[in-house]
Amino acid sequence: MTGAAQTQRKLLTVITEANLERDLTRELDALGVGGYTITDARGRGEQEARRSSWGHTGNIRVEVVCDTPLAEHLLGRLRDKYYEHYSIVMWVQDVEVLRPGKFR
Amino acid sequence: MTGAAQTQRKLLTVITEANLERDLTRELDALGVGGYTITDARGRGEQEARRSSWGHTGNIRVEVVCDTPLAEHLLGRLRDKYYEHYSIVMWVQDVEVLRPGKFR
Amino acid sequence: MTGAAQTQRKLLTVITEANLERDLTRELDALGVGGYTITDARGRGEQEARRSSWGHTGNIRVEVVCDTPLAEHLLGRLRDKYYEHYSIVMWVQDVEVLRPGKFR
Amino acid sequence: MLGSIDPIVLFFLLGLGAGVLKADLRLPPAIYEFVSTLLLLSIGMKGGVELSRQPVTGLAVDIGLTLLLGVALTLVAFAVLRGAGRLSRVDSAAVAAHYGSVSVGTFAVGVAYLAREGIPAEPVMPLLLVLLEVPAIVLGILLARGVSASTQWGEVLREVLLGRSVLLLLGGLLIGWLAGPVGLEPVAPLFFDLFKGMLAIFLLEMGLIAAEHLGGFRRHGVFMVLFAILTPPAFALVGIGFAALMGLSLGGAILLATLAGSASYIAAPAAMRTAVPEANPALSLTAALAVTFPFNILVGIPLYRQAAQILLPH
Amino acid sequence: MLGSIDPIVLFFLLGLGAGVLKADLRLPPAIYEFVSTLLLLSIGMKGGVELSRQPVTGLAVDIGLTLLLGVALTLVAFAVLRGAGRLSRVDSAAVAAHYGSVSVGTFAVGVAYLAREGIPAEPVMPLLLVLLEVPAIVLGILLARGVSASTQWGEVLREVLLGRSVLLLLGGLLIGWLAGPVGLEPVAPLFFDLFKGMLAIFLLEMGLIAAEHLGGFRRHGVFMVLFAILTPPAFALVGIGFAALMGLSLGGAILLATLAGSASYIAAPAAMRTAVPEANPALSLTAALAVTFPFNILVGIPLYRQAAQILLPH
Amino acid sequence: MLGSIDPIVLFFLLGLGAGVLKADLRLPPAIYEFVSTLLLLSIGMKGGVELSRQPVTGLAVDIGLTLLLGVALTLVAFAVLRGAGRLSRVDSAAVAAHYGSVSVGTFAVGVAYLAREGIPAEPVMPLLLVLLEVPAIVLGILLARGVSASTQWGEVLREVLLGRSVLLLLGGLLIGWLAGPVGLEPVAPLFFDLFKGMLAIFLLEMGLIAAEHLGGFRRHGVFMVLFAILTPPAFALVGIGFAALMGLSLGGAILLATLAGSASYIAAPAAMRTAVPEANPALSLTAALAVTFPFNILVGIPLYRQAAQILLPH
Ligand SMILES: Nc1ncnc2c1ncn2[C@@H]1O[C@H](COP(=O)(O)O)[C@@H](O)[C@H]1O
Ligand SMILES: Nc1ncnc2c1ncn2[C@@H]1O[C@H](COP(=O)(O)O)[C@@H](O)[C@H]1O
Ligand SMILES: Nc1ncnc2c1ncn2[C@@H]1O[C@H](COP(=O)(O)O)[C@@H](O)[C@H]1O
Ligand code: NA
Ligand code: NA
Ligand code: NA
Repeated sequence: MTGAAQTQRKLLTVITEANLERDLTRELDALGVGGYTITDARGRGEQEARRSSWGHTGNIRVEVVCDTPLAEHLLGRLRDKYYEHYSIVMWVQDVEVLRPGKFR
Repeated sequence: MTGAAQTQRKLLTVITEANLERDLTRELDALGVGGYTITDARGRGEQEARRSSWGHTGNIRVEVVCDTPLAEHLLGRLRDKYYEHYSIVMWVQDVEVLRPGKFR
Repeated sequence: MTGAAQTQRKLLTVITEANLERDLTRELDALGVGGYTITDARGRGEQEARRSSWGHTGNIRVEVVCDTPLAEHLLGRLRDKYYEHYSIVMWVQDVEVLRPGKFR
Repeated sequence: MLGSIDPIVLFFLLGLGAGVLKADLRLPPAIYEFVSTLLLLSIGMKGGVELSRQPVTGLAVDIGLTLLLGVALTLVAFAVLRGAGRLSRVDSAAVAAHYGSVSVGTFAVGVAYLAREGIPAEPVMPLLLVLLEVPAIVLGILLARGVSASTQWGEVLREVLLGRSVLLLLGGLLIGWLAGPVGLEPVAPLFFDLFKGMLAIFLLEMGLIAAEHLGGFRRHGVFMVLFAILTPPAFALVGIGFAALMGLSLGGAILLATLAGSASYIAAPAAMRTAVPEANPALSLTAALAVTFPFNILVGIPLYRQAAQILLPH
Repeated sequence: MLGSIDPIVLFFLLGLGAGVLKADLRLPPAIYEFVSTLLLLSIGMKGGVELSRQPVTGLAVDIGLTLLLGVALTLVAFAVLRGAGRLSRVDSAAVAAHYGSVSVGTFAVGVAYLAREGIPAEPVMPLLLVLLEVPAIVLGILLARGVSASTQWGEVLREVLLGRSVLLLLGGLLIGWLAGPVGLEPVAPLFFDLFKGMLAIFLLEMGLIAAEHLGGFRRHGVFMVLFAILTPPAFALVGIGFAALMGLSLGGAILLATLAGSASYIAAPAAMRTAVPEANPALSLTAALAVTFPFNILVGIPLYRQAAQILLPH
Repeated sequence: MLGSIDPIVLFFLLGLGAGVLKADLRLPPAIYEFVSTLLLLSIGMKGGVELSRQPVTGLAVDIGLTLLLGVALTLVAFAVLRGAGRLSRVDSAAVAAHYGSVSVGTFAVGVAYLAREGIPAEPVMPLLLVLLEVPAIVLGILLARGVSASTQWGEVLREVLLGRSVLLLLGGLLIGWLAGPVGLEPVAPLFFDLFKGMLAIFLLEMGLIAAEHLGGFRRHGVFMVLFAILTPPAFALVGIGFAALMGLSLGGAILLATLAGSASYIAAPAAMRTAVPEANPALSLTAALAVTFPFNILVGIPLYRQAAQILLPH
């Protein structure tokens, strides 16, 4: 797209256990992201047997738009902190945004 | 992807205040989009202090798949209409769709 | 992004009638996907008049991250099975993932 | 006129009015499920408690006749829709499944009506309600697809027999029967005292839903409206006939007429959407929700009472 | 002191305390909507039942004076905010709209207070409540934008008049009036017996919400706190004056004072956000939720009773 | 046998049966939260009202013994799991935390059982329930991690002490105590009259949840099943011993035995997941939900009553 004020950013999507929400958002705040969006989700993965699937607590789906270095940093940080013991899945995409200043 | 009938389109994602839903969907209808998908969301951004955060009304996350010119047009229209006074964040991505006819 | 262990995968997003959830997830399981994430959604498309829109059953939004051949296969299978009689919209995007092994 | 209307029906009218004005009074889905769960359990438990008081006789005959009633109504509806209405085979079959089956919400209003008029009914009625849900749906699928190998009958039957309404009604019946009137006393404030209030909330919501579907008629035309208005009283008469065969009391006959005249808007739509996806789901839903349901609760039930009083052998 | 507090207010304090400790007691939005729906219908129905018992006289005068009261309060609030508070024109207008309008939750606590004290009130009060919601919002928009062509008045009026609270209150009034006391008996366990319990749950939630907004004051300063505390008793006095003009009983005067002293936190914020987006929504909400609401239910209502007893002509 | 079962337990069996048949009766999460909020407040308020009637003596001793009981049960469970069960240290610690802590749902069934049997209990029991929730969780984390600097104790304690159940129980206690029996009369219809009905709904849901976890046992083997069945009666005996030390009445002893024999499935899982993520959460949950909870409400509570009658000094 060629709209004047648009710039490339990264969109990091994280799917993880709902009970991590508080911890994860604190982590994101600490890492200096400009914002994030959370939706409730459910799903299936490979670790169902290990899940603390006490029925009512499903997954959350967290989206962060930020610049590439921060995205790299987040990815590494979240991997180190959560991969071993928690259900977590992450992916990264390119996005174009209007006000790049908003997304660090 | 090289599947026969696939074509490039744009995916516009909009995060905004839930109380804008009615107004925003009307706007989208008026601008002639073929469809949209809405999920309830919550999040943090930069304008929390200004938000009418009366607890129960969070954010909505609106997705529109359409062709590039319409995406450009939407982006401009929504920016002009909502950026100044409302909490709104938008980003655009490339997507491939099967039935391009459906997505104008 | 140049992070060491990242690899390209496809993200398939499917929007369809909520009452298809059971059937669709079984189909996905049968087709061998490694996982999927579902959120509740609502929306407008072109077939509203035909919808069994008994108020409370809206849409679901299903995301699957997988490799390109499986994505192609899914796309074809879901199209053949659901396009004719159900409300269904699909799109595909590129994503980068950390642990490619997880996503077939 | 208004004086004879049950006040709970006023809630339906409030919902309908608000819906027509496009006001946003819809309750969250979670509340709708809560309210309907309470209603289903209550209806079942009331029946169960009565069953525990007075043993039922001739149950086998009643069950057989009820299943037959479901089959008969579905076939008649199919013939009318295909013949007079010139609907496609699949659409005729799908609509017939809705009208051969039953609406629990309508039944609940019938139960409230009898309570208000002080007319007793057989405790077995909730069981007949459950029985009437099933044959129409199975037959509807058969009429649409023939004895096709591709129909996943196991899945279809599972969905119908293990659906919310069947299980909650049967579960309630069983609990009421096992616990008896004394055993249920501690839960009576929730399940019995609040019954009519919860039904009022339910009807408010149904009014809003009905209003959403009113628009559907521009598309489906005058035949469907006529069908949706004329079928209830016609089928109610058949129901009274079957009630006479079963030797039901006046109350039982009114409820069976109400069931026969009602159209499913929960179980049948879900089953048809899965098993007969070619059928237009809006057609049946508009008829059942926007015409037949309001007709039955506003006009039908008192009418069926009159008819039952006249027609039943004394 | 505590002995004189209505126990339901303890639920508000529990919520407030839990909220201050950042404990997560918030109820799901669906439950909040269910509870508030029940409260609105109950309030309306109670009024309606009373209306059906004793015909109202002088309704036209009462209506006119109530609308005038709404206009007067909004103008005074605007003048104070703009003059003493030096708020911008749009912010003054938006806050004035909140304080000229009313809070149903506060009214419900007032109703519970009267029931506890055994003080009767005019059945027409829920109608006045509805009437008071509207003029302040319309006037607030006018004050912010002038008679601007760009304001979609149709849309604004639609939103206010067909909002949940107005429709549920009016619908309840109508149902209560049509059904009368006997007609409503079957739904009384849900709508009347549970009223105070549901109000307790509602207040628990309001306490949690109020706590979330407490922080807002660091930003909005001492003037807004003073405004949010002093306006309620001042406006309540005006309410008592109007009650005297209307010839209301002690109970009616207390309720009108409560309404005048209360600030809207549902209808007004929604309308202002749409029609006057330049206004800072947090300003009004913090004042209405974190100060005025607690003030009214903890201190205000008993105070207004004292005032009404002294000031009303005997 | 069935005659002796409390009818509300039938709702649990209905849920369990429906769950085993994979029928979709699950209530929306919002309703589950509403129902459990009401139950927690009710339990607290009942205790509080009693406290306001008769001043409690020897509270300090009771509190000390209760905390000791929590510690003792956790240590024993840990030793058994690590020794006989050969579970890893973290898994042993996590499961021990669940079994040293308590289940409010089980307690509610115990309360309903006593009401049905007409056995009074000390009003202080809800307070002991709250006290028993805490030490096991703290100790479980200590056993898993040692006195590790990395444990965020502040955060852990915050989560436990300001969790929903603790706050609602304590809040209810406080409100009941401040308002007294007369003050609570207006909210009694919601909080007291509906208690057993709401408990029935809760148990229906618990049955569905338990059924979902039944499958877990194929993975966790015979030792865990045995542990989950044998621990409740063993711990209940310890509970009766402590009840004797405290000089509790028969009713108090039954409730303390029920608490000791119950296993947490809300507070403990959440805390362990955060503080001891290496532990397998499914292990504890399957045991607590699919075995121990059903065992206690179906068999355990009447058993503990027998035991208490025999063992308590007269
Ligand atoms: N291939 C996938 N595509 C989309 N979502 C996935 C995928 N794999 C896992 N997930 C999501 O991540 C959650 C945790 O996955 P897991 O840790 O593998 O159990 C699942 O419940 C899904 O919501
Ligand atoms: N960097 C971001 N990434 C993802 N979502 C964001 C981001 N910034 C803001 N948002 C979302 O947009 C909403 C409004 O943001 P704001 O207007 O900055 O307060 C927030 O509540 C978030 O849901
Ligand atoms: N252009 C679009 N962009 C995003 N979502 C769409 C679009 N078109 C349709 N949808 C979603 O797909 C659902 C079904 O669309 P349809 O089959 O066209 O009625 C709608 O309810 C929307 O949620
Ligand atoms: Na029928
Ligand atoms: Na006011
Ligand atoms: Na225990």
